[in-house]
Amino acid sequence: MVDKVQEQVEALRRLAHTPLQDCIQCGRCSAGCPVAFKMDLLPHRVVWELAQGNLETLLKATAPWQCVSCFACQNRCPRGVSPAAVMEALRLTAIRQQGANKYDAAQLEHFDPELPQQALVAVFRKFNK
Amino acid sequence: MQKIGVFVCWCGSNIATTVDVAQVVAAVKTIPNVAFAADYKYMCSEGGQELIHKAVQDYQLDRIVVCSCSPRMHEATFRNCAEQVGINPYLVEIANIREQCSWIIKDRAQATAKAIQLAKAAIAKVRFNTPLTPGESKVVKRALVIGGGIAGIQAALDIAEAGYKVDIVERQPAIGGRMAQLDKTFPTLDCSACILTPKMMDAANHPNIKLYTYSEVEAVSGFVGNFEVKIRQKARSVDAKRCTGCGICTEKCPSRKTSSEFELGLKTRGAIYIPFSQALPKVPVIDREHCLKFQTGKCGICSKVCPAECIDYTQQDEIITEHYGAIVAATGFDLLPLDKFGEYGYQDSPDVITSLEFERLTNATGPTEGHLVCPSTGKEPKSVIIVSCVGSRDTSGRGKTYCSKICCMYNAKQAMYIREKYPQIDVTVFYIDVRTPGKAFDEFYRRAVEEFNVHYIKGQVGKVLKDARGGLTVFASDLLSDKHLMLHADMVILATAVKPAAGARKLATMLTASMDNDDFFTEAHPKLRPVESPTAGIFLAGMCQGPKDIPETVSQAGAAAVKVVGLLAKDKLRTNPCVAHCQENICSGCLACEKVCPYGAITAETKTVINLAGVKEQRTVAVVNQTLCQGCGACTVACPAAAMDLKGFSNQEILAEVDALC
Amino acid sequence: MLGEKVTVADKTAAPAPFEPKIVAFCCNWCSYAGADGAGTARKQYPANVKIIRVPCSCRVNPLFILRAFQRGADGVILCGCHPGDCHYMTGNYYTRRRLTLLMSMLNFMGVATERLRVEWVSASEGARFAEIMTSFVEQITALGANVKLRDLRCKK
Amino acid sequence: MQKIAALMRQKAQELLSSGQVQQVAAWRKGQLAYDNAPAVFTSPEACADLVYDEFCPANLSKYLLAATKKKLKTAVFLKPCDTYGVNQLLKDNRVQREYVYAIGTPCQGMLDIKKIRAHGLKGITRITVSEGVVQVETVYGTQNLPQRDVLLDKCLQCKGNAYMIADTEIGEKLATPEPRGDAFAAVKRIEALPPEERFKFWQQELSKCIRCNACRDICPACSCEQCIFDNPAAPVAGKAFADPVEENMFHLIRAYHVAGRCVGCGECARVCPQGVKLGLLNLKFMKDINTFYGPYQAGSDATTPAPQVTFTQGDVEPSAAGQKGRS
Repeated sequence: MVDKVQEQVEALRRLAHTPLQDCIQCGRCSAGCPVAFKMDLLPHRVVWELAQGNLETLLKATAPWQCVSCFACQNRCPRGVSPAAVMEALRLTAIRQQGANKYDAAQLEHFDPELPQQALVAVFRKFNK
Repeated sequence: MQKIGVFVCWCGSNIATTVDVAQVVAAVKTIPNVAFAADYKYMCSEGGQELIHKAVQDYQLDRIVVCSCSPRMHEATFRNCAEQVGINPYLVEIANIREQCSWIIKDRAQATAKAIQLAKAAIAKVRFNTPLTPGESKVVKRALVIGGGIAGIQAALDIAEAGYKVDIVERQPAIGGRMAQLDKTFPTLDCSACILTPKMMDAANHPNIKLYTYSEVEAVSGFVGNFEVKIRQKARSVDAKRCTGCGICTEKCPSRKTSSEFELGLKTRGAIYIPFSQALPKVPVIDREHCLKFQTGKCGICSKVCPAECIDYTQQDEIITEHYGAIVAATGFDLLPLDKFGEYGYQDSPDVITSLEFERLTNATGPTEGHLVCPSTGKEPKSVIIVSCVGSRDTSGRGKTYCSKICCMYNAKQAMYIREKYPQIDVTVFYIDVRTPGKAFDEFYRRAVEEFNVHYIKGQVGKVLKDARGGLTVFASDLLSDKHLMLHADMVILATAVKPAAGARKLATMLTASMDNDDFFTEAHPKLRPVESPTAGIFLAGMCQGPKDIPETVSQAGAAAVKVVGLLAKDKLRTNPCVAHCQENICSGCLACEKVCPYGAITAETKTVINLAGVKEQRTVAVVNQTLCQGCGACTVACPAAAMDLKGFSNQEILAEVDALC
Repeated sequence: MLGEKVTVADKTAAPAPFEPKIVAFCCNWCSYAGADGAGTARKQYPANVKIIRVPCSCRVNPLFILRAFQRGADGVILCGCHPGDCHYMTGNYYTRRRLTLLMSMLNFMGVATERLRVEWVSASEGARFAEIMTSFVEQITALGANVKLRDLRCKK
Repeated sequence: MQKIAALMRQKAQELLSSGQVQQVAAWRKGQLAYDNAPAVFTSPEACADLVYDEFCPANLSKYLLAATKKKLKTAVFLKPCDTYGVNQLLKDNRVQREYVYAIGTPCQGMLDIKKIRAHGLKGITRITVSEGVVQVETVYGTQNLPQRDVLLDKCLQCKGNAYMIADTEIGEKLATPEPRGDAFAAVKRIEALPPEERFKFWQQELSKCIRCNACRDICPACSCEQCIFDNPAAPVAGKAFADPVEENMFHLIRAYHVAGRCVGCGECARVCPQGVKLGLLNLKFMKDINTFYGPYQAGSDATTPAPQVTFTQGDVEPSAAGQKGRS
């Protein structure tokens, strides 16, 4: 179980690809974030929690969905860290996990045969990772 | 036959842990001419040196190789050691098996193999070493201090007090530097001018000190003990000898639009001006760019009103050439320009100011006579926000990677004097960390919080905007309560990163002193020689070497002064005998060497030489002045015939190393 | 020499991995101090690099470099102060011209110019010194042994 | 050309008989119609042997080296391209100006006997040039060849008819051959080859070398009191004629040593008995110097310092030179 969490944390870090350990927790990202007032987990915390490996806190957070990817945090960061990249990593992870194996090929018969083939491919692409 | 002694140092565990010293000893013992080899725990210790002495006597050694730390560390030690037993110090070679071997390699077998090879290279070189004798050069008993801030003033005073002549070159019209701009100083909150002015007076009046203000160093040549420096004394357009400093000219000058450098643009000044009221020398200077007389030919009011008739529009820059035994660089600092930090609104709002500008705003001699008002409205602010680390600790490329060191303390200081004088003003400091190590420093910061109710918030400011009411909206974060803040402020003070003064790099190049990537002068050793530049005869004081506060600057200036005095106390210096020399019978006299010599040490002489055929002939050959030559070796490569060689680093010596390593 | 033992022992075993010989000429004031700095900071770099101390990069005669190659060096790197920072004011400016011409000529003669590198390393750049040496050793390892400039008679 | 030769003889005789100079460096008639050799004349009478025609390619500037050593005031006939060599020797302090009397001598391009013979001509008795046509008289008859086809290689890179140094001039300047396109075309062709082929090319070229040192002896830039290759204590490899690497080293080092000094007279390649394309190495350095440090022509005067003893703060980095056409 622990390994599984660790694995997911590592996957997140790989996705984010930003030097988390360089963060000095100055808070400039959160201070300059135009949507910080809406966030449950401020950008500096998002970076901190990922550095600490607190997966649960991160996955529960709605902040990634408030983030507008304006990259102000990344621009202002004095250490070259990108909280925006962490936000994006969290979004990607959520998208990839949400429908994990939700549809498999065996369920295909329940689909409307009239459904365009392109839509089918898109559904598999999105939900069959 | 040569008898070489090889001594392998353990350096405690520093070398011995990764290098098998016994194996090194065994390996070098098999090399021809190695008459003795041994290892020892600390070669640099008394015991180690005794071992060398004893081995030299027992085995009649005539050359020594020490496998130890960097020659930059202990070459001198072992050379002295050799000299004591009658071996010429230049018959000693060091194999650097610590910094370049045991410390960079973890694998013991690899490190041992490399150590053996380095030892072999040193042995190969030492075979070709020749005894060298240092020459002597005289010491000019006069020092130069570049920069007339507190660092330069203190260094000059200490040197002068020790009885040596010292000149201060200051590019501004008056000495005083940054400290003269400050209102109060931490951690005692005493008035900066009150403690600086007496020192300025002392420097200006000291019989051993000569001030060159409004002057810049133009060129430096020579070397330790005898630098030749060209100083450009810019035309003041005022006869300093006759001027009484009455200041009538500055009052009557009709041009009033130039922003005052000393007041950091918060005030204007005339074209003829004295930078500040306590300026020394109290002699005005005409800023020719803004003077009507110089620009249009019409005006000349200052000349008419001057009771001492000392205005001289025809004055020219003067180049003064002077010789010095030692030079102190004390060029101080500037603030980082904030053009890359648009989010703080420094360019947009006059109420966003730097900490240095704030010092002027609260200074009784400043533009507001010490009343703290917002520059935009002239009204007293209700709330002030101080932002720390603006441009410091920044690895993103926008700012400086280092901590500017003084900001945390002056933030507390400034917050305190706002709260002390104006208890109704709310002061908030945003910080990443509060770094206050130092005597009575942390207590000082805590007083700001505990006694003066300054709000300290761990977090940073992300954006400063002008708001509709004419104030400032500040977006910030509070990391401890995990909140995003939107605050109102009337004034924002930016604790801006410090950087070495403009022109420091140019000066370093003239002095051939090295600098780090941030343009701070590097010290000869970060711990053991912190006030000396690696270039002999150049010493460092104050901010030009790294961020530091006033007490540290003063201590460093004192330390640099002692080093200068120690140098000037000598009548002669031993010169480096590793200099170029010309084999005259091969020299064709093409003088390519002369053209690349940076010291003018090579001259053409028509001489009678015995040519290769054994016949006497008269011809032009290159001759090296052994005192002027500093031993760079540029000439040796310029010479196509290899007639020019460098003692101590001869072609044969270097090639012996190449051959031993390949 | 240690290397000799390996070659003898390895006649029957699998060939030893290629360990390039790298000679680094370092000026006393910047680069050699930078190398010391790398050591002081315990920055690791391959043991293949052997440093020769010279007063200034301008002391390094291109002939030294050619000799090193001829004797079997697989790579030669010359380090000096950054241009403008020379302890002797102008030395590295001459070095830069001399080595530019040499590099260009080696290239013209079809000799791998990657075997020769010039880097400016200041006394404060210990970490960078280690990085440069590491990357140079990697580069030379990838290139393999120097055969074009090597004089086979010099083989020990 | 005969008119010029007559003027030269007259000038030489005048100079010698008036005692203005103690010797005259010029060319002497050889045994055949095309093997004139450099010669030093010390009396007016001897000057009867002085010749000048299209077979006087030798650059006489290096004779001034010995003249300076012997302190003999020497008149020297210099074709326009030869004058560069004199300036270079003056710059290198190898020749003292006071011992030189430089006589600018017109030239319309020197001929290459090998190229003439390559047309199948044998038993040559006389060769004359007029209006771009070379008339070759042989025992079997006469044949005309276009002059451009039989010019020496070095004349195809003619620098023009201006004298860089001359105390006096003989006759009127002649029209020199139009230089053939880009002087560096041959260098560029090799640069464009893949590295392996460049290496092979030079191995092949340089392995022809027999170390006769003719290139070194003729070169006005190679004027050292003692050549580094002759000095046992000197730090060079490449002293022996023993191994291809030694040849590479010798020619590389020689080219490096004359870089910035080489006036591009092309004599090294002309005198090479093995036909090694030595000029290419020198041209490469010239091209690099021009590209990296601005146009420079060694020998155009006796004062401008060579590019290797000057610098600018913005010079290109060595890595820039190694990068193009990596090998």
